[in-house]
Amino acid sequence: MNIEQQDFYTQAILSLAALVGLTSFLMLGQGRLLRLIFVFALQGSLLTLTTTLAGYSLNNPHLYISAVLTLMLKVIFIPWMLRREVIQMNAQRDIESTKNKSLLMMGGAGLMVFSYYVLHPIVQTTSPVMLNALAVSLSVVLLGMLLMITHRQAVAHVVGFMSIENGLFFAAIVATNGMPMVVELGVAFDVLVAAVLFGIFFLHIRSSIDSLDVDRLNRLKEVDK
Amino acid sequence: MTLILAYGAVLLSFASGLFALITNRWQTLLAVSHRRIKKYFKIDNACWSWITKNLDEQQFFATLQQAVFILLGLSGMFAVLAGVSVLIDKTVLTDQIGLGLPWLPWHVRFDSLSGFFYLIIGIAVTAVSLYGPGYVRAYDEHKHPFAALGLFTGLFVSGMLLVLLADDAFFFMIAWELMSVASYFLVAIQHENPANRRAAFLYLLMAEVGALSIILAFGVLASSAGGFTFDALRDATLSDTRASIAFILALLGFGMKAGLVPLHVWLPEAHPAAPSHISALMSGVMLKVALYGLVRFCYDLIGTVQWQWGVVLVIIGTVSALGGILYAMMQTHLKRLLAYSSVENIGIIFMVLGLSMIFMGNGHPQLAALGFLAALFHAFNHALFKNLLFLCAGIIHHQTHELNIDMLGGLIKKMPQTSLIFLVGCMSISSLPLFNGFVSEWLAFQTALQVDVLNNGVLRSLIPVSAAALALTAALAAACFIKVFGLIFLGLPRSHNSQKAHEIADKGMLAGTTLLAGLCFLFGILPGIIINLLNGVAKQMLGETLPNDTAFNWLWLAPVSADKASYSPPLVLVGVLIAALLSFWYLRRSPETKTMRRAEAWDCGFGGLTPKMQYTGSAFAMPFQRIFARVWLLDEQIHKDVGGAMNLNVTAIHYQLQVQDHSWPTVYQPIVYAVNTAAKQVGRIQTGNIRTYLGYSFVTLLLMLWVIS
Amino acid sequence: MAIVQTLLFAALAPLLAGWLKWCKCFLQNRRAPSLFQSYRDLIKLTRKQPVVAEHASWVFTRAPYIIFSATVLAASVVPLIAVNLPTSAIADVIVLVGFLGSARFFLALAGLDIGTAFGGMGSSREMTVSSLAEPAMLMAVFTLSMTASTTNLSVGITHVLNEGLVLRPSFVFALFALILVAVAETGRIPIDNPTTHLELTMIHEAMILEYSGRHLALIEWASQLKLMLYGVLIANIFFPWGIAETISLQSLLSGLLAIVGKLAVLAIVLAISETLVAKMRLFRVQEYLSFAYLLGLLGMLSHIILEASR
Amino acid sequence: MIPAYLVLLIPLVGILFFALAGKKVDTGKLNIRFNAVCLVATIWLAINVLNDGTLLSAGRGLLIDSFNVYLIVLTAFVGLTTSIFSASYMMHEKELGRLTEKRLKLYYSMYQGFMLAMYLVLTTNNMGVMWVAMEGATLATVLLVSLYRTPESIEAAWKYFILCGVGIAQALFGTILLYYAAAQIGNGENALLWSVLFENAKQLNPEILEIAFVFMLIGYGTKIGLVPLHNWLPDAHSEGPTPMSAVLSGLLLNDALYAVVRNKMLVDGASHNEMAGHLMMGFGLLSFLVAAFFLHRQKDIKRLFSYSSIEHMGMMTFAFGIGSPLATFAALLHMTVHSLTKSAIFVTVGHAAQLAGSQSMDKIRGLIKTQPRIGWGLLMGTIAIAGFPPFGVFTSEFLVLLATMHSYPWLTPLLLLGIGIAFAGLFRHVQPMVYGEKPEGQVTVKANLWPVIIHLALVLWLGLTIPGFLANWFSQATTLIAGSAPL
Repeated sequence: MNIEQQDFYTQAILSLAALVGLTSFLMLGQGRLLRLIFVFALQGSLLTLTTTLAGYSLNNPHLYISAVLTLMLKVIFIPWMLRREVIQMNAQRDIESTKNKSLLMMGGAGLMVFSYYVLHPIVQTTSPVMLNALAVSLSVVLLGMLLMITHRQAVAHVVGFMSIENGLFFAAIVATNGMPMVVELGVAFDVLVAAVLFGIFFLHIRSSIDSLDVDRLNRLKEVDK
Repeated sequence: MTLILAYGAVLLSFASGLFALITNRWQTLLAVSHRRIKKYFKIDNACWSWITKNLDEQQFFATLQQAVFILLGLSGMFAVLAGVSVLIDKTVLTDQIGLGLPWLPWHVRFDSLSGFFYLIIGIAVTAVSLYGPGYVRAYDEHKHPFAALGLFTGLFVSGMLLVLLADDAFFFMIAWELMSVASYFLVAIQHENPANRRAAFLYLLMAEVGALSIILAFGVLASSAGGFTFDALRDATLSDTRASIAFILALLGFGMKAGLVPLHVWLPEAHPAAPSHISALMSGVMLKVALYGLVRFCYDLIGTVQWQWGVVLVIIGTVSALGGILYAMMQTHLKRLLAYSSVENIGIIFMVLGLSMIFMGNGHPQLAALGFLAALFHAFNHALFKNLLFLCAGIIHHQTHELNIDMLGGLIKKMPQTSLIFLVGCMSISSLPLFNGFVSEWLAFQTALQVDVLNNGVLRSLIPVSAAALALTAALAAACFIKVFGLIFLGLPRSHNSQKAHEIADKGMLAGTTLLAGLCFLFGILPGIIINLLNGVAKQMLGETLPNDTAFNWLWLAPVSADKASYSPPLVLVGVLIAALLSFWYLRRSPETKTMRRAEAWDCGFGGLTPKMQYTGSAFAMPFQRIFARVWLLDEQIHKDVGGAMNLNVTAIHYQLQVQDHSWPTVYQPIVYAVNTAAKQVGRIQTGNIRTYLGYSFVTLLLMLWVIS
Repeated sequence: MAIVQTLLFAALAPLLAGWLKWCKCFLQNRRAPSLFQSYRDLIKLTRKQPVVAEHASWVFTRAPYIIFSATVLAASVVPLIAVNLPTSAIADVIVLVGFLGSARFFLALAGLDIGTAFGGMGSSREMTVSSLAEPAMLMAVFTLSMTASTTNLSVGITHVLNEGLVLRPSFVFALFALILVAVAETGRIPIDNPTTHLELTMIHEAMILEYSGRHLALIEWASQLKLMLYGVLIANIFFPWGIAETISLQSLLSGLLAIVGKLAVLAIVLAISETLVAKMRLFRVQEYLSFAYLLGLLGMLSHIILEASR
Repeated sequence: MIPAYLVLLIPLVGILFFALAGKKVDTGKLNIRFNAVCLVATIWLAINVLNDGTLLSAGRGLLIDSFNVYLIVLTAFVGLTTSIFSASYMMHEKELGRLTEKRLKLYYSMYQGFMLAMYLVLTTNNMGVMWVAMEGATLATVLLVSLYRTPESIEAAWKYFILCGVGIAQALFGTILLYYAAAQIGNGENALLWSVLFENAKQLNPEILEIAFVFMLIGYGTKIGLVPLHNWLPDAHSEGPTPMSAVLSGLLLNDALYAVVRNKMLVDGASHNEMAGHLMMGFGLLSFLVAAFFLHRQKDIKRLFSYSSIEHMGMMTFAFGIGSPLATFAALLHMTVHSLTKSAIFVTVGHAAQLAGSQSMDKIRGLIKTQPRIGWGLLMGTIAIAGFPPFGVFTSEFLVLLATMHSYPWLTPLLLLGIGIAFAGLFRHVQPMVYGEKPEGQVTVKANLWPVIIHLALVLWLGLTIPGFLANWFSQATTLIAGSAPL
C-alpha cells in the first residue's frame, strides 16, 4: 500500500527514517572530524525526535524517558566529548583521505538495497512501513561498520560505533516501540560507560602513539615482521 | 579368582607407581618411620637391628626403591598366574567396573588371548623388577628423580594390562593412551639431552596419530553397531568395504605402535632414549600389546577375515622384516640396533599373521590356526629374548658407560656370566636350533609350506617368495648378531672403558637376565608347553585348533602330520650332547695333548697384533653394505691426510659413514614442511590492523545474511 | 641302524675329500696323494698338542666341538643308504639348515674371537655368502618339499622313488640351484678356494687360521662332512634310485654301492668344474647366488604353474 | 530463590566495596572471601535445583535450569580458584612495581564486576538483559586488559573494545528482531523472556528468527572467538594480567557460547531446517582448524594457549551444531573440562612467565629443573588439554568424534587432522619450556599451585567417571537442547 494511505504518524516515521539514513550517508562521506561529529549529533537529535513522536502517538510514557536519555547521551555528551578530543588533538584541520568517495557511496547504496533484500521475508508478517524502518536501521548499522572500516581516526571509529547504536535504537523504537524498560536502561547504561571508556582510551592511545590513527596500532599480529 | 589375580596385577603395578611417587618425600617418610618404629619395636633386638640397618640415611632410599620394585614384581607374578590359569581352564571371564560414562561403565573381559599376553607381560615385568633396583641405583637422584621413573613405570605397566582387559572401545582407548603417555614420560626421563626430547616428541606425536586412527577404526565399527562395547561391535554387520576401511585404519594405528615400516621411525629414536629396563619393556612387551590390538580387532571384533588383508600384512611384514634387519646391520649404537631388530621381528610376526589370515579367508581354519599360533609364539619368544638383550645392554652400559659397539670388545673375559647370557639371547634371536626363536620360525616355514592347499596361483607363488625372504631375514639376523656378540664380547678391548670393565656385582640384575635366558632355552627344548596353551587361544579366537594337535606331547613337534614334518628338540639335544661328548672324550684321551699351549696369536705370521687391527662393526657389515647399497641413505666420507714430499705419502685416513633411514626424506619431512607452510599462510589473515578485522566481521555478516536469505 | 649310517657318513667324508683331490690332481696332471691322505692328516692333527692364542676365550676352544657335533647331527638326518630311519624323523630339512647355520654361527664367532683382521674378514665374508645362499637353498628345497608336500627328507625321497621316473622341469631348476648353493656353502671354487691362504681371497680358511691340533682336525672333518652332506643331498633327492627302502643286508649293500657311485660321479663333476672355472671376486658372489636364487624361484614357479595339481 | 539473588548481590557489593575501599585493606584476601561466599551461595542454589528442578524467580526475571546451573557453579568455582591465584600473582606484580595500589583496587572491583556480569548472563531469563550483561562483561574486562598501560596492552584493549563492541551490537540487533518476532504473538513486556519464548517457539516466525540468529551468532560468536571474528582474543589474552586470561578463557567464552546455544534452541523450535546447526558447524570447524595451524607459529606463551582456547571453543560450537544428543552431551562436558583445564594452565603459565621474567617462549626454559611443581603442572595441563586420557577432555573429544562419525562421517578426517596438528603445535612449544637444563640464574618464585592441582584432579575425576548429579544435569540439559537423552 502506498504512502498516501498511511496515517500521519507513519509518514512522519518514514521520513525520519529517510533522514536518519541520509545522515549516516553523510557521515560515511565525511572527511573532516568536526563535521562528522556534528552530523552524528544531528542523527542523535533525529532519533530523539522519533522517540518522542513514537511516545506521543502511542502514548507510551517510558519512550519519553529513553528520548531524554538519547538526548543527553547522543546529542550532548558524546559529541561534546569527541569534539573536545579533536580540539585537543587539534586534528580538526586534517582530512581523512578516503579514496574514490563515489564508489564508497555506491557501496553504501548497495548496502541499503541489500538490507531491504535481506529483511524481505519479514514483509508478509507486517506492513511495508515496518519493513522500511527495519531496513533503514539495518543499513544504518551496516553503514556504521563501513564508516569504521573506511576511516582511520579513532574518533571516527567511536562515531561509527555510536551510529551503529543509533541504528539499533531506531530499530527498537520503530519496529517494536521500544524494548522492555530494563533493557532500555541497561543499553543506555552500557552506552554511557562505553562513552566514558572511549574518553579514557583516547588519553591512553595518545600517550602511547601520540596520535589517534588506529592503523598505527599494529604491534600485535601474526604475519612475519 | 582368576579375575581377582588379573585385577591384582593391575592394582599392584599401580600401587608401585604411587609408592614411587611417595619416595619423593623420603626424608619425611624416614622421620615418620623412625618415630613409629621407636614406639613399637622396643623389644625384639634382631628385628630392631635389621630395621635400623634399613633406616639409616643411605640405606633407606635404596630400601624404598627395593619396595617399589618388589610391588612391581608381585604384579608381574600375579599377571603370570592370572594368564596361566585362564589359559588352562579355557574360560571367558567378564565383569564391569563402575567407572567411565554414565551409560557405559568400563567393560572387562579376560579370555585366553588376553591371558596369553598377560603371561608375556608378567614374565617380562618380573624379570625387569628383579633387574631394576640394581640398575636405578646408578641414577643420580637430583638429576633424574626416582619418583617420576617409578611412577610412570607403574602407570605404564598397568596401562598395558588394562588394554588387555578392556572390553569396550572407550575403556580400551583410555588404557591404550595411558600406556602411550606413561611410556612417553619414560622416554623423556633423561630430558637434558635434546635428542631424547626430540625422540619423546616424535614418539608421542606418532602415538597420538595412531590412537586417533584406532578411534576412527572403532568409529567405523560403532557407526554400524549399537554402542561402543565390544559385544556390540562383534554383533555389528559390516559391508566388506566398511570392514576393509576399519582394517586399514586399525592396521595404521596398531602398526604405528608396533613399528611396521614405514611407521617405525619413532622406535629407533625412542628405545635408546629410555632407560634400559624401560626400553626392554617397550620393545619386548608394548609392541606385543599393539599386536594384541590388531589380533583382537581383526579376528574378534570384525570377525570375518578377508584374505586380501592377509596379503597386505604379508607384504608389509616382509618389507619390515628385511628392512629392519638391514638397518640393524648398519647400526653401531647397541640399543638402536636392538630397536631395529625389533622392527624385523615384528615384521616376521605380522607376516605370519598375514599367512594365517590368508588361510582363514580361503577357508582353511586349521592352517590359519597354525599360522596364528606361529605368530603368537614368535611374539612370545621375541618378548623373551629382546627383553633379555635390552637388559644385557643395560648391564653393559652400567659397567662400561659405553653402548657404541665399535668401542667395546673383549668383555667375555671381564664379564663371563653376562656374556653367556647374552650369547643365549643372540642364539635365540638368530633362530638357531635348540632355542625358542628357532621353533617359532620353523612353525612359520611350516605354515608357508602349506600353500599347496590354496587355489589362487598368485598366492601360491607369493607365499614361497615371502618364505624365502624370511629365510634371508633369518640369515641376516644371524650375521647381525654374530657381529654384535663378536664385537662386544670377543676380540680385544677397543677402548679404555671396556678395558677396565668387570662383572656386574648386583645379583638381581644377573638373576633377571638369567631367568629370561633360562626360559629361552627351556621353551626351545620343550616348546610343546606354550604351544598347547596357544592351541586354546586359537580355539577361542578362530574356533579351530591345529590339524594334528595330538602330536604335541613334550617330545614331538608335528603340527600338520607326522610324515609332513616333525621336529623333536629334546632328541636333538641328546644327539648333540652325545656327539660332542664323544668327540670331546676321544680327542682328549691322551694326557700329553690334553693340555693346550698358550701362545701369541699366529695371525699368518704378521705379529704385533693391536686392538686397532680388529674388524669394526662397519667393516664387518661392509659386504652387506655393498650388496644392498640401495636400502640405506649412505653418506660415506673418506678423507686422507697427506704429507711428505709432494704430498705423496698418506699419514692418516679418516673414514666416516652415516646411515639414514629412507622414510625420513620420503614420508616425514614433506609432512612437516606442509604443516609449516600451511601455518605460515594461515597466519596471513591476522594482519594486526583493526580495520581489516572489522572488514572480516562485516563481510562475514553480509555473507551469512546472503546465505540464509 | 641310524647310528651306523651316521658313523658311515663320518667315515666316508674324508674319503670323498681325498677322492676329490685325486680327481683334481689327475685333471691338472699332478701326482695325486693317496686316497686316504685326508685320514692321515686328521689322525696326525689329533696327535698334536693344540696351540691357542693367549687371549682366546672359551668360545674359541669349545667352538670346534660344537661345530663338529652340529654337522654330525645334520648328517645323521640325511638318508645315506636307507630311508625311513628313526633319526630322520627327529628333524626335517629346515632343521638341517638350522644345524648348518649354528655350526657356521660358532665358526664365525671363533673367527672373531682372536681379534685378528683375518678372522674378522673371514667371518664377515662367510656370513655374507651364507646369508645369500640360504634363501636360494630353501627355495630349492621347498620345490621338493612342495612336490612331496613334506619337509621330511626321507619321506620326500620315498615319494620321489615311488613316483618313478618323472621329468619335472622344477626339479631341473632346483637341482642346478642346489648345486650352485652347495658349491658356495662348501667353500669350493669359484666362491672360495680351500687350498689357498692368500689373504685377499680366503674365506673359510681365514676363520680357522688360528686353529691347530685336534681343534683343526675337528673343523676340517666337519667341513668334509659338510661337503659330503651336500653331495648326498643332491644325489639322493634328485637321483634316489638305489637307496635302500627296506632294512635288509642286500638292499643296504646295494644302497651303499649306489651312493658311493653317485658321490664319485659328483666329485668328478665338481673337480672338472673347479679345474675349468676361476675363482670370482667376492662382490660378484652376489650375482652368482642371486642366479641360484633365481633358479630356485623358477623351479618353485614352474612347480606351481606347470605341475600344480590344480 | 534467595541464593540466586545472593549470587548476584555479592559481586555487586564487591564492586562498590573495592571501588570505595581505603588504603589499608588486603584486597587480595578480601577478593578471595567474596568469591568464596559466592561459591557457597551457588552451591546452595545448585542444591535447590537438585531438589526441586528448574527454578523461575518471582518476576520470571531469573531462570535456573539444568543447563545453566552447573555453569553457574563452575563460574563461581573458577572465579574462586583464580582469585586465589591472582592474590599471589598480583602481589608479585606489585612488588615488581608494575602496578600501583590504585590500579590494584580497580582490578579487584572490575574482577567483581566481571563476575557479576557472568552470573547475570547465566541466571537471567531475559534475552535483552543477557545482552546487557554480555556487553557489561566486555566493559568490565576492557580496563583489565589495559591494566599495565603498555602500548601493547592499550592496543589489545582497544581492539578488544571495538571488535567486541561492534560484534555485540549485531547481537543486539538480533535481540531486537527476536523481540519483534515475539511481539507478533503478543505478551508484550514478557516477550523477551526466554522461558516464554521457548514455550511458544513453534509460533514464532521462522524467517525472522533465522535472520535474528545470524546476528546473534555473529555477535556472540565474536566473543566466543570464532574465526574470522577471533582477532581480539589472542591479543586480549596475551596482554592482560594472567588471572584475567584465565577467567576470560575459562568463563567468558563459555558464557558467550551459552548465549548462542540458548538462541539456537529457539530457532530450532521455530524453524525445522538445520540452518542454525549447519552455521555453527561451519564456524566451529573453521575455527578449530585455523586455530590448530596458528598454534605452530606462536612465540608468546599466553597467545599459544589462547589459540588453543579458540580451537576448543570451535570444537564445542561444532559439537553443538551437530545437535545429536551424543554430540550435545559431549559439548556440555567439554565446556566444563575445558574451562577447568584451561584456567589451570593459565595459572601455571602465569607463574612460569614470572619465573622467566618474560612471556616469550624462547626465554622460558627448564621449568622442571627450576621449579618442578610449575613444570609438571604445565606439562600435565598440556597433556590434559591435548586430550590424553584419563583426563576429561579425552572423554568429550572421544564422544564428539564418535558423534561426528555417526552423523557426518566425512567430516571426521578433518576433525582428526585438526586434533593432530593442534597437538603437535602445542607440544613442539611446551616441551622445550618444561624440559632441559635450567638457564643461568633462574630462581624459584613464590607460587600457590593448589588451584592447578584441584582443577586437574577434578578433570581427572571427570575423565574417570562423571558423578551422578552432574551426569543427571548433563542428560537433562541434553534433552532440553537436543530433544532426547544421549543413548
